[in-house]
Amino acid sequence: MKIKETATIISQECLCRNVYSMWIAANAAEHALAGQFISVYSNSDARLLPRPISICEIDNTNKPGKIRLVYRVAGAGTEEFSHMTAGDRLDILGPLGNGFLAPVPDKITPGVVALLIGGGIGIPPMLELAKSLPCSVVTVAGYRSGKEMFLTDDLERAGKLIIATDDGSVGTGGTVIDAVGEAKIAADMIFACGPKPMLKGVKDLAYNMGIPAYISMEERMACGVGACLGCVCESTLVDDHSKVNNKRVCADGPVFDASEVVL
Amino acid sequence: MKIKETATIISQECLCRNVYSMWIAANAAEHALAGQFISVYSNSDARLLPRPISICEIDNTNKPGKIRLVYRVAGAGTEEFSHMTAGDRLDILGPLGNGFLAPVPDKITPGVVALLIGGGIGIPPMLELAKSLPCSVVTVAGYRSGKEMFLTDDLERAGKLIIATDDGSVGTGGTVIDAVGEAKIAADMIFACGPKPMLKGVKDLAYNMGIPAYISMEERMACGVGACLGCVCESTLVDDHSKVNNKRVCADGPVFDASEVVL
Amino acid sequence: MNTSVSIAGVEFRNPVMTASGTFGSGMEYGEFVDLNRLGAVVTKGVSLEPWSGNPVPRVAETYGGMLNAIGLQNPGIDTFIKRDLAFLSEYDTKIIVNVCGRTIEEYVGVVERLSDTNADMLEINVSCPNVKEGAIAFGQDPDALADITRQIKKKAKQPVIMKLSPNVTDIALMAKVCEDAGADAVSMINTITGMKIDINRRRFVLANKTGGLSGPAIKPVAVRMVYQAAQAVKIPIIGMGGIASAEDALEFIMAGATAVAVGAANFTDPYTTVKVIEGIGQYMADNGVDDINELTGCVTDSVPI
Amino acid sequence: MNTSVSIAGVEFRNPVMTASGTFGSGMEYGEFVDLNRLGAVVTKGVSLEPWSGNPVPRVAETYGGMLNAIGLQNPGIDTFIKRDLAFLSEYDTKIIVNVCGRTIEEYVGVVERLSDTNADMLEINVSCPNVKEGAIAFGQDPDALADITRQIKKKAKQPVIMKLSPNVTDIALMAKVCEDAGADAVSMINTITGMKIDINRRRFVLANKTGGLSGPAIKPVAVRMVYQAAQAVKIPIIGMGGIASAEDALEFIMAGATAVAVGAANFTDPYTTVKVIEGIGQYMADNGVDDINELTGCVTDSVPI
Ligand SMILES: Cc1cc2nc3c(=O)[nH]c(=O)nc-3n(C[C@H](O)[C@H](O)[C@H](O)COP(=O)(O)OP(=O)(O)OC[C@H]3O[C@@H](n4cnc5c(N)ncnc54)[C@H](O)[C@@H]3O)c2cc1C
Ligand SMILES: Cc1cc2nc3c(=O)[nH]c(=O)nc-3n(C[C@H](O)[C@H](O)[C@H](O)COP(=O)(O)OP(=O)(O)OC[C@H]3O[C@@H](n4cnc5c(N)ncnc54)[C@H](O)[C@@H]3O)c2cc1C
Ligand SMILES: Cc1cc2nc3c(=O)[nH]c(=O)nc-3n(C[C@H](O)[C@H](O)[C@H](O)COP(=O)(O)O)c2cc1C
Ligand SMILES: Cc1cc2nc3c(=O)[nH]c(=O)nc-3n(C[C@H](O)[C@H](O)[C@H](O)COP(=O)(O)O)c2cc1C
Ligand code: FES
Ligand code: FES
Repeated sequence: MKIKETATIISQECLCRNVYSMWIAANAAEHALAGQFISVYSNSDARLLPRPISICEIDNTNKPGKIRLVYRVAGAGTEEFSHMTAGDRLDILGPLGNGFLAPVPDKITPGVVALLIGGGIGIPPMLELAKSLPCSVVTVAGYRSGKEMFLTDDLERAGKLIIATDDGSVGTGGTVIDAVGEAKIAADMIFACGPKPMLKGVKDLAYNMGIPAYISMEERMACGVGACLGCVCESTLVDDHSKVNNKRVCADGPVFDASEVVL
Repeated sequence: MKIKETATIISQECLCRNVYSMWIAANAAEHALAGQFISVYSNSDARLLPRPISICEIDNTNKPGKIRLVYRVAGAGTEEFSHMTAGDRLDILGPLGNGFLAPVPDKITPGVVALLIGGGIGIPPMLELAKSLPCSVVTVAGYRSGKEMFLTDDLERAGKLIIATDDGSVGTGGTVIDAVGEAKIAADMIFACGPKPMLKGVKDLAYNMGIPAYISMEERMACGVGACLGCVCESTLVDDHSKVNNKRVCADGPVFDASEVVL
Repeated sequence: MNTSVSIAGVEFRNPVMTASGTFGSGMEYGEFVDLNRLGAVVTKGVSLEPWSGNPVPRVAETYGGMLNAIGLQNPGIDTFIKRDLAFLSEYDTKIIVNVCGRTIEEYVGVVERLSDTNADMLEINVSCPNVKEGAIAFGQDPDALADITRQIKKKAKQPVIMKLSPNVTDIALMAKVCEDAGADAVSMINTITGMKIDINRRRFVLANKTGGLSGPAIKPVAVRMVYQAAQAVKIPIIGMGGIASAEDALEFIMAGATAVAVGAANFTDPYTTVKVIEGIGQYMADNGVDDINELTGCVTDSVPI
Repeated sequence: MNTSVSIAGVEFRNPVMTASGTFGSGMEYGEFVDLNRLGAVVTKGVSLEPWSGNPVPRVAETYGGMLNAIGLQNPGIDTFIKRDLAFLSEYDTKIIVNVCGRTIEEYVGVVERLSDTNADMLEINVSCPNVKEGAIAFGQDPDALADITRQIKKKAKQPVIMKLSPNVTDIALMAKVCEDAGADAVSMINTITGMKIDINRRRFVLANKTGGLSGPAIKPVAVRMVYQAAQAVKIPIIGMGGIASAEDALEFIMAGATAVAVGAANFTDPYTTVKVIEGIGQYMADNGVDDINELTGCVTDSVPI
């Protein structure tokens, strides 16, 4: 169930340059799933559209539950969020979209191996997924450099973690795809989130491995709920809802079977 | 010297229903005079024009000095101000306009009697004036009713105070003009601020008493500094600056010799 | 207290509608608001065949507003009737179908396909700034506007609302042209053409370069146009452009609108439509207004402070 | 690093000017900013005789912007030359005089009186939405616009900028008409006609009913118009409409403006002009831009996320 509500910030910390982690108390936590996202509203009356941020962790120990958002400062809205502190209030809408498991045709059994690939600010949604998957998890996380790493401890606690850095300062020097090759990982399925070139690489990798890949897409949004048709991505086949080769990232995604979308 | 600065709220209290008193710390205090006003900016990015608020008291004991603003909640901007508390920050521009003494041709000597007339939310600027005048001061303050009075203690400390209420619950029942008649006040000059009908009454009163009246005018403003010509009032003679029968309330006023403006 | 309004014989529970393209066909926002409470659901523009719309990015935020260049993506009239109209007919609200096309024939084709459906009214979008052919070309030329209005009126079984573009020199003239050509009502404003540039990449933010500006930023322009149109025509006006509160809606009504629509504000707050409805009721109660229709066009001269 | 730009042979220290009517003749804001740092001071519109302007209220706040209906109050050309031009000539900045009138003869009269003054350029306001005669009537009709441009060019000793109204269907056409009639430059946009209603009093907020909308709210419309005009003409464009930061100014420049002007933002922050100048310098330094002129019209197609 999607709701608009005013969440309260429980804590905020800077994980590395320009990357922040925020825990918020919100009723949205109750129904939230890994791979879904939250539309976060600015407190400035100049900025009326929400910022979509993926759910990084969910904690329903108490009521209301808590949601963790990890984000990079990319512009005025995220800059504003980064200055907030515990006790501040934040309007949110969520949980939105379909989680990582929505496009997976069968129930995942304990025996399978899931390969999680996150690049840069696409890493955060992998954490809740790693924690919630009922099977073996190998996560490959790609960073620019060792100086700009975040969430590595959390990911390690949630499964096996392999790191790739562009500058080779930590782990495999190169892309996440390079790291998968180097580590010779055998997996039954891939879940991925990251920049488009990486997703393209993941799609090819999955094709070569003969396994499915479920990828989280990004696009500029207005409504976040499927009403405005602002956030479409191209689909390989005519989509059943739109009747054209377009799927709504917010409502039909953000996670898609990689074979269904054109990258 | 006018400056734009970020002031800090020292304290705020509600004086009576919808009327608030706010002390702010601001460099503008240093050059401020009774009858001048401050342009107060909203923190909402939707509201870009400032709200002009008269200076009610000035305190330059410390540096930066302090300014007191007393205002009525009239719309969204003043509503916003009323929710602020000590420590909050507020952008201001000031001090603006000319004080009450600017249009007075001669220096005021201790022997004269100044009659100060304030109606409703026109009362606040009378306080600093009463405190700063070097002569005898009689203040007549008009309120709607005894339940909606404010600043009476302060005004009493600063001189003789006569009260009029519309409903007769306190002091003279009727207008400030009625109260002046009832108290048979003899004065050498009048200073007044209040709604237009009251100012009209004051102008006539002064004419009948054969003394000058200096009145503070109100008009919607944009720049507050005399550049936009948004805030004019009609002048009896062609104005030297505008070359038409218009004076700028913000820059040529807000205080005018009553005989110079059409009410 | 009466909040119902009537446009060309169609009765609306209250004057608050959804603005076309911002509310889908009600399915998505039906999760947030009870569609039965709305005066009407105005659907996303529908054409004869499915349209793919423009490349992404299609939306951009601006100061107090947003740009969109969706390009009228829609599944085509067949799917629309089968799925969207069927969905809406489950609700006790009026249905206004927004119609688009590239040629007069396409517009008329859609209008004819809707003849024997449960659509209560048709809103003809001759003002979308985001498609190359059709649409705004009709809305910016008085002769073309008169012509398409007449052709549609000839075939339409439901009352016809012509949706006007603000990107014109004289909105009153355009409204008059529609009235003279037989339109039952006019709605305004569609979006104002705008542009945003990403100065760091030195690129247009929108793939389409330009998009339509909507949101609170444009409200003063929209209110002015409704007022000017109301001075020029007798047919009812549906006002929109930046409505986010009951106060905003009342401005349009006082300027001369019989009904209003909520657009981009749905994206900021999905409950906006219902809040506007409740706020109008509150204003009427507070001010002793017995009938909302008393307020239409009631604005008078300003008074000094 | 070069920040100077040239328009019709006049050299400006930097591309940042003041928008007419928002800065007086510089006296008032000279208390806040060093006028010597500005590219130019563009003065409030001046007519042959003193004008009283409109009744009050003349200004109103709107979401992210404001309405004004000053009605071109000004002291007339004689006082202007004696007082305002004399004041400005003490500064090392360019002077652009904004000219208004009710008839072509009045415009030409002002232009002639300015012939042997130190005014560097003339900006002809044919786009003020707040006066009944003259002004916008010229700015909304291509033939009238061509005619007044030609007549003024015949008599003007200084280069002529035609200031265009956004209240038109086709801004590119209006710019082209000016170019063809001999204008040396065009500036845009003047304000967009808008309205605000006080719903509690059920009255227009402005005595003039309508006013001109300016401020950040209108920026996307202004940027779009500058871009469209830049595609249509070769003469330089001075862009304005909602500029409050260097980022805003750079959007206009990338869209095709050679220079820009800061208007309503002065009211929100009197230091805006200087902040914009400094911010442009910072952007150029950060991005290795040697010459501001490289940025004019440099915008290219969008790229996906
Ligand atoms: C489904 C989804 C999940 C996301 N999850 C995360 C996350 O977990 N962590 C994170 O750091 N970022 C995430 N993003 C990207 C994030 O939404 C943008 O970085 C953010 O919106 C930028 O806002 P801004 O105001 O700082 O930037 P500005 O550029 O000032 O924003 C201007 C406008 O563009 C939109 N916008 C700008 N960049 C993007 C973008 N990349 N994607 C979508 N809209 C954009 C903004 O929402 C806003 O409406 C996600 C995006 C999507 C679509
Ligand atoms: C020189 C001067 C001194 C003033 N001193 C005081 C004072 O000491 N205490 C006090 O309570 N009020 C004072 N006022 C009135 C005060 O400025 C308005 O009540 C206030 O601006 C209302 O703002 P708002 O956002 O609450 O109302 P809104 O109606 O939401 O304001 C909308 C716009 O209209 C303007 N506006 C609305 N009413 C007025 C008004 N009466 N005068 C000028 N602008 C207005 C606002 O500034 C704003 O730009 C003074 C006005 C002037 C001109
Ligand atoms: C995302 C989006 C899509 C739109 N699609 C349509 C459309 O299909 N047909 C139409 O007539 N108007 C369309 N419009 C215009 C709106 O119906 C409305 O006229 C405009 O947005 C102004 O109202 P607002 O400021 O409340 O959004 C669209 C607007 C937006 C923001
Ligand atoms: C109070 C005010 C007065 C104005 N007076 C004039 C004028 O005299 N002549 C003119 O050409 N434009 C005038 N304008 C229009 C501005 O010069 C400018 O074109 C417009 O405000 C858009 O810019 P902005 O959004 O930065 O304010 C005026 C604008 C305002 C706000
Ligand atoms: S953001 Fe509106 S449909 Fe996805
Ligand atoms: S408010 Fe601008 S001149 Fe007074």
